[in-house]
Amino acid sequence: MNNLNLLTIIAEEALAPSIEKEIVEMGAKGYTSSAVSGKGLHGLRDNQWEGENIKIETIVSEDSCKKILGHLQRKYFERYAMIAFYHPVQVVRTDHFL
Amino acid sequence: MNNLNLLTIIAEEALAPSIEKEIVEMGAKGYTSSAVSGKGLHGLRDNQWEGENIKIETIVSEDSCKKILGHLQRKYFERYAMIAFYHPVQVVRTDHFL
Amino acid sequence: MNNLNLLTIIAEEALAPSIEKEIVEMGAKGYTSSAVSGKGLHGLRDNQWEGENIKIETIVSEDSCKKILGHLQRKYFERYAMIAFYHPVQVVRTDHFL
Amino acid sequence: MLTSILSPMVLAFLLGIIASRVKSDLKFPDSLYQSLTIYLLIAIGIKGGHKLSVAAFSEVWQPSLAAVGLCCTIPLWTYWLMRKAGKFDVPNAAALAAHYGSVSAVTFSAALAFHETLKITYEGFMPSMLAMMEIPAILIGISLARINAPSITGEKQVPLKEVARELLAGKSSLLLIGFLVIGFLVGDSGWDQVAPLFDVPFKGVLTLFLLEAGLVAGRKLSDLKKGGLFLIGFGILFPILHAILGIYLGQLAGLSLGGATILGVLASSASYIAAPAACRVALPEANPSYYLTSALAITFPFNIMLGLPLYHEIAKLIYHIN
Amino acid sequence: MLTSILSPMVLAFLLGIIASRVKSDLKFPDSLYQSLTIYLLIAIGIKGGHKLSVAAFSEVWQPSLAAVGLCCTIPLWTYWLMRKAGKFDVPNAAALAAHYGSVSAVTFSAALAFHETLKITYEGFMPSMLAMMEIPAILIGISLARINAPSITGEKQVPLKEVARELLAGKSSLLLIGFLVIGFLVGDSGWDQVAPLFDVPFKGVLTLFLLEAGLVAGRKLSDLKKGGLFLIGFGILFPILHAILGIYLGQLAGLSLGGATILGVLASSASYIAAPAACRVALPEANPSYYLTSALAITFPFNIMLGLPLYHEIAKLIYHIN
Amino acid sequence: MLTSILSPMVLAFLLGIIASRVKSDLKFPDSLYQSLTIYLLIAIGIKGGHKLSVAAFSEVWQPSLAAVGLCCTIPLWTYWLMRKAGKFDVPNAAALAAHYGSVSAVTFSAALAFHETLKITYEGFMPSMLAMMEIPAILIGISLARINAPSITGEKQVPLKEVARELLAGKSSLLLIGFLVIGFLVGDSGWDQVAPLFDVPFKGVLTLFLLEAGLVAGRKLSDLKKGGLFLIGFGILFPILHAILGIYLGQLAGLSLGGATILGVLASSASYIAAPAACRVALPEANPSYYLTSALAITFPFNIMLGLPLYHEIAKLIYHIN
Ligand SMILES: Nc1ncnc2c1ncn2[C@@H]1O[C@H](COP(=O)(O)O)[C@@H](O)[C@H]1O
Ligand SMILES: Nc1ncnc2c1ncn2[C@@H]1O[C@H](COP(=O)(O)O)[C@@H](O)[C@H]1O
Ligand SMILES: Nc1ncnc2c1ncn2[C@@H]1O[C@H](COP(=O)(O)O)[C@@H](O)[C@H]1O
Ligand code: NA
Ligand code: NA
Ligand code: NA
Repeated sequence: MNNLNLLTIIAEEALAPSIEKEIVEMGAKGYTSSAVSGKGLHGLRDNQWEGENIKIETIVSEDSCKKILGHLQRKYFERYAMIAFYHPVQVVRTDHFL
Repeated sequence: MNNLNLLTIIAEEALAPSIEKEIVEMGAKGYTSSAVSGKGLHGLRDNQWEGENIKIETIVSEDSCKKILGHLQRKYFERYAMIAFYHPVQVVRTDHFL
Repeated sequence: MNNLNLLTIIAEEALAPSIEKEIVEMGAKGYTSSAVSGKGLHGLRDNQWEGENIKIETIVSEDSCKKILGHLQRKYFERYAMIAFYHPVQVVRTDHFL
Repeated sequence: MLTSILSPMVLAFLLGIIASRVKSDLKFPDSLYQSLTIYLLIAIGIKGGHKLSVAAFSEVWQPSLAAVGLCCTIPLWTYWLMRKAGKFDVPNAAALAAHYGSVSAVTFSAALAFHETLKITYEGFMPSMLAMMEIPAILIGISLARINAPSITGEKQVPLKEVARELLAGKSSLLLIGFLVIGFLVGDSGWDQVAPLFDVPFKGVLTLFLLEAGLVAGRKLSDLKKGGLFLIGFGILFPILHAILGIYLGQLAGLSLGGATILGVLASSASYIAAPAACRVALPEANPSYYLTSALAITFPFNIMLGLPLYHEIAKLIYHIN
Repeated sequence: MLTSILSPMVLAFLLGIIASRVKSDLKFPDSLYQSLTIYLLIAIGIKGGHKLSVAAFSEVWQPSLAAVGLCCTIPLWTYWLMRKAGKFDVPNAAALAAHYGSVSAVTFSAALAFHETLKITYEGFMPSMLAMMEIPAILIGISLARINAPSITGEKQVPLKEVARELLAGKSSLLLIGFLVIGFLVGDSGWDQVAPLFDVPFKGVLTLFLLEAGLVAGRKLSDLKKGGLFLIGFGILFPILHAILGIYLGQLAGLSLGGATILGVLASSASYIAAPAACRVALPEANPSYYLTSALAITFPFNIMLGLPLYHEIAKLIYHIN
Repeated sequence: MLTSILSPMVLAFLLGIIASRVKSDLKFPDSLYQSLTIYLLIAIGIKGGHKLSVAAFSEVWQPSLAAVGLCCTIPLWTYWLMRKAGKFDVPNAAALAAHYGSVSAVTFSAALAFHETLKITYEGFMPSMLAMMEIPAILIGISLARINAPSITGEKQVPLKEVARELLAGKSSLLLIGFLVIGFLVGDSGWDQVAPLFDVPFKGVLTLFLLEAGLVAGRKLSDLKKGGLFLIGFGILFPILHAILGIYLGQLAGLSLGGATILGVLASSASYIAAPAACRVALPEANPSYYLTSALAITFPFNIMLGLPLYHEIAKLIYHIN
């Protein structure tokens, strides 16, 4: 059967267009984005001069989740200010997301 | 005993006032809203001309959660750009939410 | 072994600087913040005149999570418009958060 | 002609289109767009009200009749044509009717700027026509959908009374009408207090807004195929038709050449602030890539670039001026 | 009288109230509100500083004493009255004391506009009074709460020194005082560089801000009952009392009729930018629907609509002018 | 000298630094920062284009050569120095080269304001120099990193062609170049339509922007130690060197004293809008607390406060004027 995960990606805002494009290519049926600020290993990211972050949330099947995470790790993780995490969620219309 | 869910609703921003009113009527003790953009079956929603989305999060009991989801499905789901999902959360003061 | 929680704090925006400082002191390796509006026991908080809320999300170990929650309860909870909740999440690079 | 194409507003709009075609990262923050909208509506309203206060009722009532007549009838034949010729389903035909019956405050402003550049006088109370013409057509469009597809019922359906209330209380009509009244009441001394903000830099702000409009229109261009040739033809020919009608009625109503042309522009313009917002809520079944694309990516660019000078020529013919 | 009611600012405020009563979707983006606040504070400060630079110290020191005297004593009797007559608990009484002892930059601006419309001169350095009167009362109010309810202790309590620092470094006093100094230093050439932005369109921006203020005030109206008749009476009578006191002291301090009236307006006005922000952090037990409702939904509307002309008449009496 | 330090712009910048040092809660909303940036770029571009339209090609081509020459060579020796003397790794050296080779629109604006205050004439087409000098250096800097550290490969690496496209389509060059063209095309009548927004209040908006710049610069000061003495020395001495070079080349290219000084300012200024954005994406390994700190917290303040008057004196020497 088909468990759905809510995968959350928080990354340097300039990466939003490419990440959004890629997760859709990897099976996400949609995503929700919002501008956030934050702090992490790359320091404080809370103003437009130094750049802020984008938070991209997507509800995806476990397979797509794995696939997307693998891709992000290969392409972005070691170079960019970025984190990703996921957890299972219950949705209303499963087919909407598959 | 009383498990609490974090119910997240992402919908056409124009629906915010009515949805917020209704979830409170159906037992939510509060909610948190933020403006988001996104993409889904109804296409890209990332500018004010075509309209963007509202993300409404509410911590509710399992019963209220079911009740609210049922209502949303009846009233909005088939007609509007909208999704909803939930998962259990641990809170600090359970009574705050019941 | 080391389970990670996503701890979410929603509070009066004016508290953001101190809360962000304190959660880092208590072991959080980072956090993500965004401006939100909302409604709760302290009434509607959806405009700059009456003040709005900040949503602070941090991925922390279970110990830090407990520690932070304890601190928040002692220092803020009974006096300020504020809630906090958490749930376990899967991350990509666990060490990033410890 | 060239003066209108080479105006900063039109060029800013073109630059916006180019920017979105070359995938520029240029983006107006949402709140800037909202602030510019608030500014434009207030500026149009308060200036129109100020001008209205010095106009005689006798000059105003006939043009008003013409204006209301236009915005109540346009949606009817638009709906009919969309159903018959366009083969659109009820909601989409109704949404298009609502959009083309209603008016565009920005096209209107561009028309004022166009006339001022050419030093052609027009009746100062034209903004009150804009205010009158915004809402009726939207209500008619939505009613058409209700009458012809009473399927959806119960709590699902937003009651028409509620829709009407929301439209009247809606941002655009509230600011437009509200500041028409304010402009009407404050007199010269009041007007002089706000003119430095709401009048002097107006064309500059309009240029800024058109840059943003271009950014969105440019993205919608890719939706044109979805709409198809019919939509393109409709989005150009119908505005011309409505413009001629408007100019003609304007003349009957005793408007000057400039005033009649502007009434024509109002008739030809399609709403993309009030109407889309209303349709998203009351006609969610209608597909934005039809009504928004045709209003914003076809009719709007056509009107501000080619329409204005064209309608001006037509007006000169109707007024037997050469 | 009518001139002040029919000013664009007052009418915009009324429109805002109406908009929120008819549940309009009109909403100012947060960042527009913040931007307007920044603009107003800078504009008031830099103009005041520029005027101050051409004033003699001898004219300024006495009014300054009067101003400080007012904002340090008003919170005392306000607190006392709230506790005794209003039966409010310590935090709420203290919060109200802080709000009414402090001042409203927007009411102040409306007062300047009012006087300019009536062509009544006033001392150009009045903005420095505004700057002086903002913070002390808030500190006094919060101290009153600390003294009378020392219950909450330990890390829970924000130290008063910290509160003071936050207030001085706080947006409103920092911009106000900072640009007072800047305006003082830049001289005429510097002033001419910024006047086109910070002076010329000022009244227009104020109109915009008052529209937003009306939107919020309109929503607070429904909280009035919570406050009850006492709060309404207090929110109207006390400002009048403070205004008379301010005008009287202003005359003693050698201010002109206009200057004294404006000092009266400062005394009567209640803060709703600096004070609420400070109270939310330092007096969270105080209930905003008391202090914010009375400051924003009672005193503020009363002052800008009826207060200004009333205080002007009172000033004329005190100055034996008719 | 004093006139430039005591200008509202410089003082606002200082106030911003103070505000962030005293941990003020004053913060510009992101969208205000973005809106101000859009405004400044449009205003600089359209005015420059308008001036360009009245300039003869013969005056323009030589200064253009000088400008391009400067922004293509500066990154080379900057990179070299950073590697050798600064002991920076490849990405950081390349990022610094990109920033100092490129230009700062705000420093440029401050230079124009400085000259206008001192009533010194300069060539009106200088903004086109600004537009030309923005991108090449960034591309060169990034290429230097690619050539000297080809390690990262495959999909991880953003192709240089893509970087170039993103830079050209990037907000700042698109608005700058786009409105240069628009200003060039619209002629006097078009210019008169937008001047009230894009010219008259320009210095005021610049003041606002510099307040925000100060807020960020003040926070970066604490990163100075990370950069170390070398970075501070570099951030001051190199701009002076580049300024002298720019002024000298400007004279060779036949620019007036004012024009040459402004070319010097362009050469000495470091980009902190286009370059940081590009580096974050194309050179993520480079550490912002090096390039942003030196550009924003060292070079920028030095240039607008001491650099401008200094370069003006240097120019007078070179032009044998006293
Ligand atoms: N432990 C954390 N909890 C929540 N968000 C984090 C955490 N660490 C990093 N982030 C977010 O991810 C962004 C990039 O992280 P980093 O690469 O560690 O700088 C930060 O700016 C934060 O927004
Ligand atoms: N798979 C998904 N993951 C996250 N958000 C989604 C997803 N699908 C849709 N959404 C959000 O829900 C909104 C409406 O969805 P839709 O009705 O599919 O257009 C979209 O604009 C997104 O913001
Ligand atoms: N049940 C809830 N679900 C989601 N968010 C809540 C809930 N209750 C309160 N909040 C958020 O927490 C803030 C403070 O809550 P309160 O202290 O109850 O006023 C509110 O303004 C909301 O943003
Ligand atoms: Na129309
Ligand atoms: Na007061
Ligand atoms: Na440079």
